[in-house]
Amino acid sequence: MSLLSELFSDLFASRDNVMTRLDPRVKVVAALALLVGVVFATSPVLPLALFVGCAVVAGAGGVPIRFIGMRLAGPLAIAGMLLLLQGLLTGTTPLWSFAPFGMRITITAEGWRTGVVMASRVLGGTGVMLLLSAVTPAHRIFLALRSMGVSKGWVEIAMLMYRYIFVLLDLTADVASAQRLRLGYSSVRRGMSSAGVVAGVVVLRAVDQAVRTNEAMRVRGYRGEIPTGVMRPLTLRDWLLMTAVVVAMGAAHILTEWNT
Amino acid sequence: MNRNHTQVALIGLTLLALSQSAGAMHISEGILTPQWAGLWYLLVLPLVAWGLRDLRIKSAREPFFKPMVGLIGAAVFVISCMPVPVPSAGTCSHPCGTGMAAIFIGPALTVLVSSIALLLQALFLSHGGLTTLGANVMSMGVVGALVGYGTFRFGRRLGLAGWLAAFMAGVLSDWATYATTAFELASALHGDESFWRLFGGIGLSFLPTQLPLGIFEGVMAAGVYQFIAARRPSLLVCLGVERAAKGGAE
Amino acid sequence: MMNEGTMALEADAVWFSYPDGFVALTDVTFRVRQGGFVAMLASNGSGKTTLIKVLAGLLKSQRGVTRIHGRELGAYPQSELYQRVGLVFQNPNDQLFCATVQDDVAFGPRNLGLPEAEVQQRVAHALAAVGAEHLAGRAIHHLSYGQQKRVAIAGVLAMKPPILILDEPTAGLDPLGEHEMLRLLGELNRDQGITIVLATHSVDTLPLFADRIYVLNQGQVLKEGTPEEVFLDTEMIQRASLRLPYVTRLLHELQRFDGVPIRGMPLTVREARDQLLDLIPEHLIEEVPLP
Amino acid sequence: MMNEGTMALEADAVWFSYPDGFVALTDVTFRVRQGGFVAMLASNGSGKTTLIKVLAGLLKSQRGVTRIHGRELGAYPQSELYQRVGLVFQNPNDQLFCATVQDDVAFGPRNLGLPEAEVQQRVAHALAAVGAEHLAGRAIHHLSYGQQKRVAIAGVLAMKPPILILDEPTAGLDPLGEHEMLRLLGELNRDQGITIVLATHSVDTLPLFADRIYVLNQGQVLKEGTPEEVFLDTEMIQRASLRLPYVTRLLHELQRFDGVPIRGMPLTVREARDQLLDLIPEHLIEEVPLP
Ligand SMILES: Nc1ncnc2c1ncn2[C@@H]1O[C@H](COP(=O)(O)OP(=O)(O)OP(=O)(O)O)[C@@H](O)[C@H]1O
Ligand SMILES: Nc1ncnc2c1ncn2[C@@H]1O[C@H](COP(=O)(O)OP(=O)(O)OP(=O)(O)O)[C@@H](O)[C@H]1O
Ligand SMILES: [Mg+2]
Ligand SMILES: [Mg+2]
Repeated sequence: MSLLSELFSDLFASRDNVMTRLDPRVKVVAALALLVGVVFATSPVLPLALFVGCAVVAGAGGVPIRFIGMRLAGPLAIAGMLLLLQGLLTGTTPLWSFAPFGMRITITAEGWRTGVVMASRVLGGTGVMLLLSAVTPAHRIFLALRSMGVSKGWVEIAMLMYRYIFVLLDLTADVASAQRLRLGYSSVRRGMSSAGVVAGVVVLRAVDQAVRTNEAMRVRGYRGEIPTGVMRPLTLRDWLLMTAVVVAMGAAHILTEWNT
Repeated sequence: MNRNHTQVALIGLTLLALSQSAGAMHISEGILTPQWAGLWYLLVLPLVAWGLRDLRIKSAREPFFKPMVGLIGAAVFVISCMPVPVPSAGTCSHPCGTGMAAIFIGPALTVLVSSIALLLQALFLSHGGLTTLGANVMSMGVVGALVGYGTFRFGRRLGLAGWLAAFMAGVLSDWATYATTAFELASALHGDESFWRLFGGIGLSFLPTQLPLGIFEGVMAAGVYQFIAARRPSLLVCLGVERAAKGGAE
Repeated sequence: MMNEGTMALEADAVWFSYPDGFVALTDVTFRVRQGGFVAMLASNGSGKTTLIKVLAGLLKSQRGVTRIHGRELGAYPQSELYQRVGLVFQNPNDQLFCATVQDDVAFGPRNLGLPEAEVQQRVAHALAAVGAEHLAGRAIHHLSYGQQKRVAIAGVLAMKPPILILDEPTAGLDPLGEHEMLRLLGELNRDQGITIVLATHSVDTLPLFADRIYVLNQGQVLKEGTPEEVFLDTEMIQRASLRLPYVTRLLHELQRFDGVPIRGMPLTVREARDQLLDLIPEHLIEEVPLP
Repeated sequence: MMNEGTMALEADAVWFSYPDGFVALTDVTFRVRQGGFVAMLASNGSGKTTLIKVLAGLLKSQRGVTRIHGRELGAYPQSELYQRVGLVFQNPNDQLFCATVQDDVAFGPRNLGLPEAEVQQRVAHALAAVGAEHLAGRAIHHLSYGQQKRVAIAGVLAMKPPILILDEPTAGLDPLGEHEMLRLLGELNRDQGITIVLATHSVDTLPLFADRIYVLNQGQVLKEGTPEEVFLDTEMIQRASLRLPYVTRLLHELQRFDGVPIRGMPLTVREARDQLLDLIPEHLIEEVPLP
């Protein structure tokens, strides 16, 4: 559990460096531009370049390699399997054919190609999201989304959820540990019922917390609207940066997709 | 091209591996083509707006509503992060929690809350993604919530005990979520293969984990329901889960 | 007995019972003079939190009246009420519901509809008052417990309330943190003239700071007075499941059981030291090397 | 230095860092003799909870070994480990998860697969040990905070662990509750021979009960010894952001600043009273009316 709250807590995003100092709107727009570039790619070059680039920038920004690895393990596995799946599923031209243990397996050229593109898109897209979250605290992302027109109610709930996830994660860890110490997970059946109890405790506590939070909000003037904070106006530099990223992305797209 | 049995078996194995790997319960970033990604977004947006409308109306009437939704959202999110040992797969997976959430706060708000939860998972855990958010909200938020809510209400109408209705809601919402995910994956991945064959393949490969996981999800929902019915029956009434007269009817 | 005109906070013969029928406050009269530093001292479950919520208007008493600055609580519009009384809860998690320190402290002023410049200024002031300027940009979940407590107070101070009510502000803090918290409250009281009301069951540090103490027990006021008056009534202290401060107990036992002549009730180490020095003969005292 | 054979609990040069890289324990060596009553004394955030979790096997140290009854912690199967070490968390709310007191205390024994008769017997014993027999049938959420703490301990005692570790068992309790809790632990230690380890930052009550104290600061052991040894090192106490017990401080100041000859470090009211009486001349002492 503590690993989870580690992953969530924007520990690295709260450090001070070039990337974290950027306005979150710039970063969100840039990330969107990169993601558009990734999903529209039909060649693996751009997504893979973005993947490598994002991972390197995140690493340079002080995010430990172990952490990046942890975040990328799932997507990497998925990418590998997509590759295999497409190679087996699609196309007719055999690319490789081999027969371990006397069973013939054929990977097709077309399938391999689509597989590579798809895998690269998974990696590229994940890399972009990894970098965005590694240099931007969650609440800044929400604020940026708000200023880009996402509904206020959505942002209010998002902020509340994010804040209290940590409190409830701690609670979950403590309750589960207390159960484990009294052998609550010593068999599958016990584990199931113990887990059900944890879930019950978490929901009930959440409700109690909501009652107390509501009281605390009321004494500070809350009447149904949670102020979500304001952002300073974008500077010329911010605009230039955003434009630059979008234009660069467009150019890169044209460049890499030229011959396809 | 004719595929031999080995090939088919290998495809099956790959699918199986895909369905087990971390994050496979959500469609990973970049898998969907722009067309599919856009389509799911279009389908899901009005439903999120529906949730927002619900939130606005109810919180104007009762300011307590916003912290309540936020906290229950956080709780469901945390529950959905609880690792569950799935013996048949030898790995850990986790429940969705949306069926359970829908019982307590209704399907509209569950869609809203799950859109937030999925964005957070995409950002911080690399589970799911931003471009696939629409598809994931559709399977987990929309389908999971509607099936869960519908099952629970229907079960209660049939006179099932609360915990049993909650159990059914958990099970069916989980399975419905995975069926939808399989549909979304198959439609995006099938290539030259027939959509139905791949859909079947993905569906089958989800089975060994999802059958027990769905049941686990049901146990969880029933557990939460029971727990609250035993400790705080008034809460079920207050949330509109049960009617006052039979408040806490077990 | 006190001049009515200067009362900041006043509960008059208040009764409160919870929906389940439990009577948590029985005929409680509680008065705080403007600029006062008043403590409610009571053991667990005596009704401190309940009384605090009644005073802040979160719970409505069934009988009796509560007045703020001489005017009945119900007569205030909500927004004005919460600019007069600031309430700090025991658990900072209840109270810090925004993502960052800055946003959280700004929550109140923004709800007041103040222009953003004024909001920022109030945030800065409030954070400075609790000595937490350096935390402004931090996420709440990265703060330590003591820091969270401070920020929670800043969030309330940003509403500029002339009255501050705190529920167990020192609970869970280590000795140093406890001392610093009480010093902070003392400063707010002295330098900014804020009326302070706090609930606590820690007897040792209180006498240094509070000018009046109300002892509650099972929903009733057992005694009210200056720290000396309160702790002189040792029998009452026992009835309230409390104890004397350790230093006081030492001197009290010396007097009561050993016949050592002690004047009054020395409550602090300082006072106790002075009294003991008077009793110990010169010839026993050694030369102290100057520090 | 101590006889290895009789060690109940032993952490040897243990290092622990959290996933974010924060090093919470640096080369900590912590030893508890069988039948001992040992306290970890430290200010907030010094690593008490972390060390406790390492000792109970909930966290795995990166370096160093932890032994229970001389055998490495990792060598125990889960169920045996948790029958050897019982851990009581700070917040009783986190560890009482069944509907009634009886069910909750029975949770552990049932998980051991004991026959129901034996389970009931253990429940009865455990509840009797903490003086909570009368609560058996009550619903958990109707208990007061102090009662919850007791029941939480009973739940762990029902596993019959020879070692009991408690994280801030007195936090949040009023003075009477605090005293009773420590007396209860003292009884368990004395009468049932249970080895007790507790974490706390309350300095005043500790010396009455603990036979050894480990002072931690920022993940390191600053000092280890009997209460007298520990509190004699006033400079170290300050470095650990702690303070002397009030009574001790009074006598320490009398000695240090006023030159009054005080022997050693009187830690309790009793000792302080005896020493002071020796210093105050007979003629000043009045006749005490027999009670
Ligand atoms: N919501 C409630 N419903 C019924 N009884 C309640 C409720 N809240 C508190 N009580 C009871 O009212 C009494 C006073 O509780 P209160 O919380 O005011 O005490 P307290 O002095 O603040 O105690 P503590 O030091 O433990 O915080 C207690 O006996 C408690 O059990
Ligand atoms: N999950 C975690 N991840 C990172 N750092 C942590 C984590 N838990 C605790 N810490 C840090 O480790 C240090 C020791 O924490 P610990 O909880 O052990 O202290 P403690 O002595 O129990 O304090 P307290 O008296 O407040 O309970 C603290 O500085 C804390 O910030
Ligand atoms: Mg209270
Ligand atoms: Mg701790």
